[in-house]
Amino acid sequence: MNFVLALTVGVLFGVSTYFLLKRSVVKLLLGVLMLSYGTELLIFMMGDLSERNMPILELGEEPFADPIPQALILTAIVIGFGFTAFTLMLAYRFYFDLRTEDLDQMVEETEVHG
Amino acid sequence: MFNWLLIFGPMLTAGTLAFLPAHKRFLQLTTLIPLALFAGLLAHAGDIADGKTFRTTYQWVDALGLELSLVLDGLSFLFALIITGIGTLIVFYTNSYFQKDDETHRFLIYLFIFMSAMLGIVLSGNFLGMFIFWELTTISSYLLIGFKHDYSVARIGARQALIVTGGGGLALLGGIAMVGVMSGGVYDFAALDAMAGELADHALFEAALILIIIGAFTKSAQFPFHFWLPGAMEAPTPASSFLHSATMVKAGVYLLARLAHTFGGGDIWLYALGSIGLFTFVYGAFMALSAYDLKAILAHTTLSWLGVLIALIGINTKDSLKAAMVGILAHALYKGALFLVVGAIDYETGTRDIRKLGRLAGAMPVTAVASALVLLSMAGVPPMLGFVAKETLKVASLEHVPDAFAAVFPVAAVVGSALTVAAATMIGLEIFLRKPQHGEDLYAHEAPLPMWFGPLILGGLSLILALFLHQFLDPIINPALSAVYSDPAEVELYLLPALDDLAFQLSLLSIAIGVVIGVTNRPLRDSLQNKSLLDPTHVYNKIFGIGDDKVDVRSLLGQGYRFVNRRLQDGILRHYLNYVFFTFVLIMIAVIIQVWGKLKLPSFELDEITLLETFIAVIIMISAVATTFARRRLGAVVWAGAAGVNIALLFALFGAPDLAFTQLLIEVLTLIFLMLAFRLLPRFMQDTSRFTTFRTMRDGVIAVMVGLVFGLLALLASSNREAPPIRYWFEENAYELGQGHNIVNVILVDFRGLDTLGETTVLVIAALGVLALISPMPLLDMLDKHFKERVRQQLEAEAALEKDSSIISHIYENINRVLLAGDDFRGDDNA
Amino acid sequence: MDRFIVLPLLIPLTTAILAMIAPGRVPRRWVVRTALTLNLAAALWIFATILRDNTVLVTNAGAWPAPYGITLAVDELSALMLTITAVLALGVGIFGDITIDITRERFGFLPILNFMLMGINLAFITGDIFNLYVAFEVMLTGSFGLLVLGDRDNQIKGGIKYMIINLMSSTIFLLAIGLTYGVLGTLNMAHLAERAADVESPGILTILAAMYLVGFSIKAAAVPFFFWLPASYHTPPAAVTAIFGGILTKVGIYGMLRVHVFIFPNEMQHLQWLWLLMAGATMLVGVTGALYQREIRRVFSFLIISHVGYIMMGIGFDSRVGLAAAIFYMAHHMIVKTALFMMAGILEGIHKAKDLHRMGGTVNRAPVLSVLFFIAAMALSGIPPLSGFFAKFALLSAAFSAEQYILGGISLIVSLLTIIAVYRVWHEGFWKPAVDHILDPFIEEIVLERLDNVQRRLIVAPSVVLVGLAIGMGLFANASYELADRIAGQLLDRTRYVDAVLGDYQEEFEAENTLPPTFQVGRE
Amino acid sequence: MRENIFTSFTTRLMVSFLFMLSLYLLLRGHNYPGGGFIGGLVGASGVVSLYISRAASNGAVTRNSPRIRPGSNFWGYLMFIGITMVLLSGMWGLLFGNAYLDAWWYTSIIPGIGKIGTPFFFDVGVYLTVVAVIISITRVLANVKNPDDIYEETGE
Repeated sequence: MNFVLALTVGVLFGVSTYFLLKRSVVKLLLGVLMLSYGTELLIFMMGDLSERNMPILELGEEPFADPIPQALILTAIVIGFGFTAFTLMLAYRFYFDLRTEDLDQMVEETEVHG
Repeated sequence: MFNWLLIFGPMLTAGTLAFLPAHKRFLQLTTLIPLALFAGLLAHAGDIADGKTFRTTYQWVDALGLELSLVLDGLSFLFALIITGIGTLIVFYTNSYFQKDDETHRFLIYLFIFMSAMLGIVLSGNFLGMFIFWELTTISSYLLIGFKHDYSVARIGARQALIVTGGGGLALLGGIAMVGVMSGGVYDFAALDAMAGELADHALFEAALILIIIGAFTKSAQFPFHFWLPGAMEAPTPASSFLHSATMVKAGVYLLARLAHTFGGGDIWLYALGSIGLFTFVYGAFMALSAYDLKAILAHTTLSWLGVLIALIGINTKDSLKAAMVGILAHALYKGALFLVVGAIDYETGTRDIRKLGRLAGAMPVTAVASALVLLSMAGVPPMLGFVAKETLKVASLEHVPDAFAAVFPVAAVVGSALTVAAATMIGLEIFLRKPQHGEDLYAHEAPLPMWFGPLILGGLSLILALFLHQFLDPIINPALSAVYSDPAEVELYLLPALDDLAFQLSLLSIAIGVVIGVTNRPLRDSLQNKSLLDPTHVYNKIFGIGDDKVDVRSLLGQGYRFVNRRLQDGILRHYLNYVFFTFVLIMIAVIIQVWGKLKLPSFELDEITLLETFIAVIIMISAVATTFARRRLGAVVWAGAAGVNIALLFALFGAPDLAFTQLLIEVLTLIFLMLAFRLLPRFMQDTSRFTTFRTMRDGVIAVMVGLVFGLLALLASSNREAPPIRYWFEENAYELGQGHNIVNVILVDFRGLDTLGETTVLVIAALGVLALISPMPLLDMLDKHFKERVRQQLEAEAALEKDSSIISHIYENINRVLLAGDDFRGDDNA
Repeated sequence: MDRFIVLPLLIPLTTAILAMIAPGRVPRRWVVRTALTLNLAAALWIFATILRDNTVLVTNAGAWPAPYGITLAVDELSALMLTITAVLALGVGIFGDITIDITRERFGFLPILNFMLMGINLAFITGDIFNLYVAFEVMLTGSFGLLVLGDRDNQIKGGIKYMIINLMSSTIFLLAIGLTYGVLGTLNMAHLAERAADVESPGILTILAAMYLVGFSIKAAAVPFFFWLPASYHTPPAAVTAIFGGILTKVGIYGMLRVHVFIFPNEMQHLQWLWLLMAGATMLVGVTGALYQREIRRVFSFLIISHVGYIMMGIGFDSRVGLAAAIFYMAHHMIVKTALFMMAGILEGIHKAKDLHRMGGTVNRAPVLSVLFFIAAMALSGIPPLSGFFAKFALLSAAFSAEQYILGGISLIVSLLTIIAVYRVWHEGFWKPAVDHILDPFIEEIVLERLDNVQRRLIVAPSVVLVGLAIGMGLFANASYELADRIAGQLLDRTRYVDAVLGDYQEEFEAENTLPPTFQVGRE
Repeated sequence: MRENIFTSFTTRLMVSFLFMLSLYLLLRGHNYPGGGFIGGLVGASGVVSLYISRAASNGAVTRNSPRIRPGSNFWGYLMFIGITMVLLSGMWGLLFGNAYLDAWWYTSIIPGIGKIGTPFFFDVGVYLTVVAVIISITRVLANVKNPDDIYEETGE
């Protein structure tokens, strides 16, 4: 199963990278979204995937799925969600201020004088 | 104790002055400080002459081998005498040089800091400790050169001096660090001298030596680092006199003299010091004849004489070192005085242009007498101290000179001396005797007492010391020589040699040539026209490219700056991300290749693959890839959502119900947020530039590489499990200790509660950040009207392009219209 | 008493919450000032305790035994970082609550500042690698908030770059943690260090270490991951830049020290080429970019990068000398850079301009500030006898001892270029005669005219203290260098930390899968 | 546009249902899938859907921007209460126990919830914070206008 999931992880990260390298601020948002998918899946792979009973003592029985990556991913998802919301607002402000979604317009003023 | 006083006396004076008002009374009193130190030194003269040394030590940083050890031996004594003695006259002089009290005040603060730093250099018995004072002289001289910082010339001069001497200081620091590596962290001069043999065998020896020599050369203005010294002539005259003739520029000479016994054995020492020194000797003296500015003339003669001192130390024989010691003293006396004279003339006439000055002997008789004395000394005419110096120089150039310099040295000595004589003749003639070359005679009268007092004293000393050689000079020179030569060295100085002595004949020859050149200086100078030959300033500009306000972007550093700021930091996010991703991929691939042999490689087993999960994974992949092909935002979001939902499904299948729930809910909320945001955002941008295909290809390649690397990492990590996970403890104890059946939840709220605390905080901060982002919307009025009009037209054109009849497009249009209309609903929560 | 090492986490969090609901400007200020003072007191207490008892303070959050729960552990390095951070936070807090404009303060400057401080402190005290990630995220979100607060155009521009590139860093760091759990099966740093020491196929650890290195390098703004820093640091108000410039990149460095020196010490030799390559490039690129900047804060932003290169070089030598030098340099740089950024803010306020071209004549207008700036600039460019010199020399010695002559040479050249860049600011801003210029209507920096005399003194006071610290670090270089050396030794030794954290934990537990040893927790 | 009674009713019903569901998920979270985060997300999505339905039915642009000062409104206070609960639930352990976040449990079992202890309050704090944060963000996102509209309104 690892090979399949690793391939999936690779595809997710590839797509995310592709989006992040675009000029459009909207595509940047999609890139951020995809990035969190890839991350979640990759960490999830670090548990033992052959043991897949729900880690709930009353309902399931051993071998449980590894609960630690699950807890880590939960934390990461929520943090990522906060980031996404923030990025959304940032993108809106970007569009509001610069009236463009072209990220290439963000040139920094570093003139050499003289 | 007295050692400490020498260093901290001036320092404390500076500190106290800084908190005192700029009142003449305090300022004039400060003359007593260096005078007292000078007297104190003289009180030690007897002991020093007997070969005693005084040593005090304070451990500063043990781990770095840095101690503040102050050693007063013959060499230090000679220099300390010069510093405090001339320092006294300079401070006295300064009090009438500036028009305003607060200028004097500020100047004296800098000057005392400098004086204490300079005393620190010559007293330090620890190489590293010496460097600290070395850098302090750089900084304080920077402040002094840039004293009149309202003028851009002063700032440029200060910056040049800072860069050259500061750069040299860093080279010296590198050398010191290497010495530390060679000696095992020992920096004490005496200890280093004791292990001179071991040091010379070390592989780093030559590198260290070269770095130290560079440091000394920059400070002592040797070719090709000399150009900062003429540039530093924007400093107030007392500073020029003190720093640029008597003390700071001699720091390099001092350092080399101090190290002569330890490092002076090899070829590098001989050739570097000998050739550069001699070249600078001739070059400087020659350039002095081309300058218009009196101070520039003096600066060039100074670096010339420094050159010969360096060369003498490079030759490193007893005779040459003796000549160096006498030369240091003689030069300090006459050159310090000359600068002061120039200051007085400038003060009285308002110009330093040698072509405008003339016939001042009548107007300024005392100054003229003082000048005559020191000029005679400079020219090396008996019975002045300068003659003794020149004579010992000639002797040194003839005897025991290594073969390589046997022919060159005497010739250079004669030529250089002749040119020096020419310069002295020229100064005397042009200022005091002849008519001005341009314009009429200037109106002037005698300078105030503090301004002629110094030169007169120094001129008198030049005469008296020479006349009473054995009484005054020997007790100073001999201990110094012993300290340098590291043998009790008794040498005989003499004033008038026999006529058939070759050295004496050479001296006479050079005086004769010099006088001839000096008298005919005007045509020579007119033909040279103030131009600098072999001037490295343009190389400096090519490298650093900074005038004061303007930056030459074609210079080396300017190009580097442009490269970093235009090419790397170009403001375009995707370029940045390109670098980040690309480097990351490169690093990971390199590391994976590096350790490939040590890895357990994953094994592919077909029966592990389960159908349902694989199917879902394939859907995820298809959705993800489809996202990139979506032409509309909504399509892309739907595909992304599909991927997210399927990931949640995958979590559920692998026994992670909490995760699946959360992922699903977050997915929904994210989609809602995206929809809400899309209402506010433009449609996908059409990238119409010419490089689109290339860019897509490049992005694609990087994306594929990133994907491959992460996929590979996932595989490698899951096939290289090195230790059992700690999970079982949680399973055992979730109910017993955590009082809950849901292990994941117990981990979240209890076992790893701190993580949850952190992530909750992240959410709160994110909310605050979002609020902060919309808070003070800039006023719309501030936007330029035309700009807004143009943007709107562009948006309309884009909107027209977007219309098409696909179903997704309709949904999108609907939702978008709905959302666009929406606003907060009333009456529920906005209390 | 060990359990109170959690105070540096709780005090800023409580303060942030209180500042969120504080009913007005004056109470809010006093809440925050009091709290920052308390925070400093707590940090000093921790530092003093550790120095006195020569121990590692450990507490387990929730009283769950290590390595299962989250362990908080403070050793000398953490304590040093906590203390410096607390000093800087108090200084910038006072500087900030006076100089920040009313809009920014209403929209949460002080709460967000304290939230960020909480993240930073948590990063220093945590002994769990995933918790370190969480701490980084708290810090990052807080810094995003501060960065865009006030939302001027260029703040948004800088904010996007800052955000996205740092997101990469977080992601790579998080993935590395995930992989670490997969490989070593634990998250506790001490436990990781113990397990990493005896691993069968250590190749995978090298890969992990490289991932961590990239993640932290982005945070620390090393070349070629530095872009976010110069793009954003000049945009927010001076107070924000001061705290960013002093602390944020150093948290990345702290991560490097913890992970590479403490957990994966054996990987340093395999990755040394990468360390040194990056360090050299970082030093050079940073200082080259700083040379002729027009904006004073951009000069110092680029210099941060350059000095991060110095620190990385010290770590990369993989020797105690280098490590001690790096730690010394880090402490020095945090203090001096914060002071310089604050003074840059005041300078911008005096001249109503950000452009050096429009400044001038400060030596006559503000002599005290000028003297302070000059001393701080000297310290930054490594002029003795100030703090920077000893850091620089120790690094140089470390370079030559490690036979890395090229890097030693680069560090010397960079040092010269630093002098040029810094003194260009001095020339343009202070020495040059004052320039008449049209006041920038959009400049919203410190409005000095609105401040009363006490406030004017108060905004200079933090700089005075910090410059005093820099002088003190130099004059008492023996003590400060020995402290750095002690920290380095402790970091390299590791056994004390591991023993303190893991205590009587038995590794056999997992292997035999038996019940854990009994311990007292969770009273019924 | 008039308010659509049907959508209004259904959304209110849905919101009530989601709210109950979220409480249920919160309470049982310690033993079964659920907990503060999931409960909070469900609860928030209820209110969020209310926003969207209102947005759909209530066309007029009413205000330029919402009241947004943190702490000045209900959700702001909720956020404050939530994070304070999270913070305080560990204090007991710090002051009287072994360490910060050290858990304390009430001995008897409360029907429907199970055991009550400081982790439970912790979870409730998380729940409240999540709800408040998500709704605050949604309010902002739902209330800010499309820049195009703003530019049109200003009469350009």
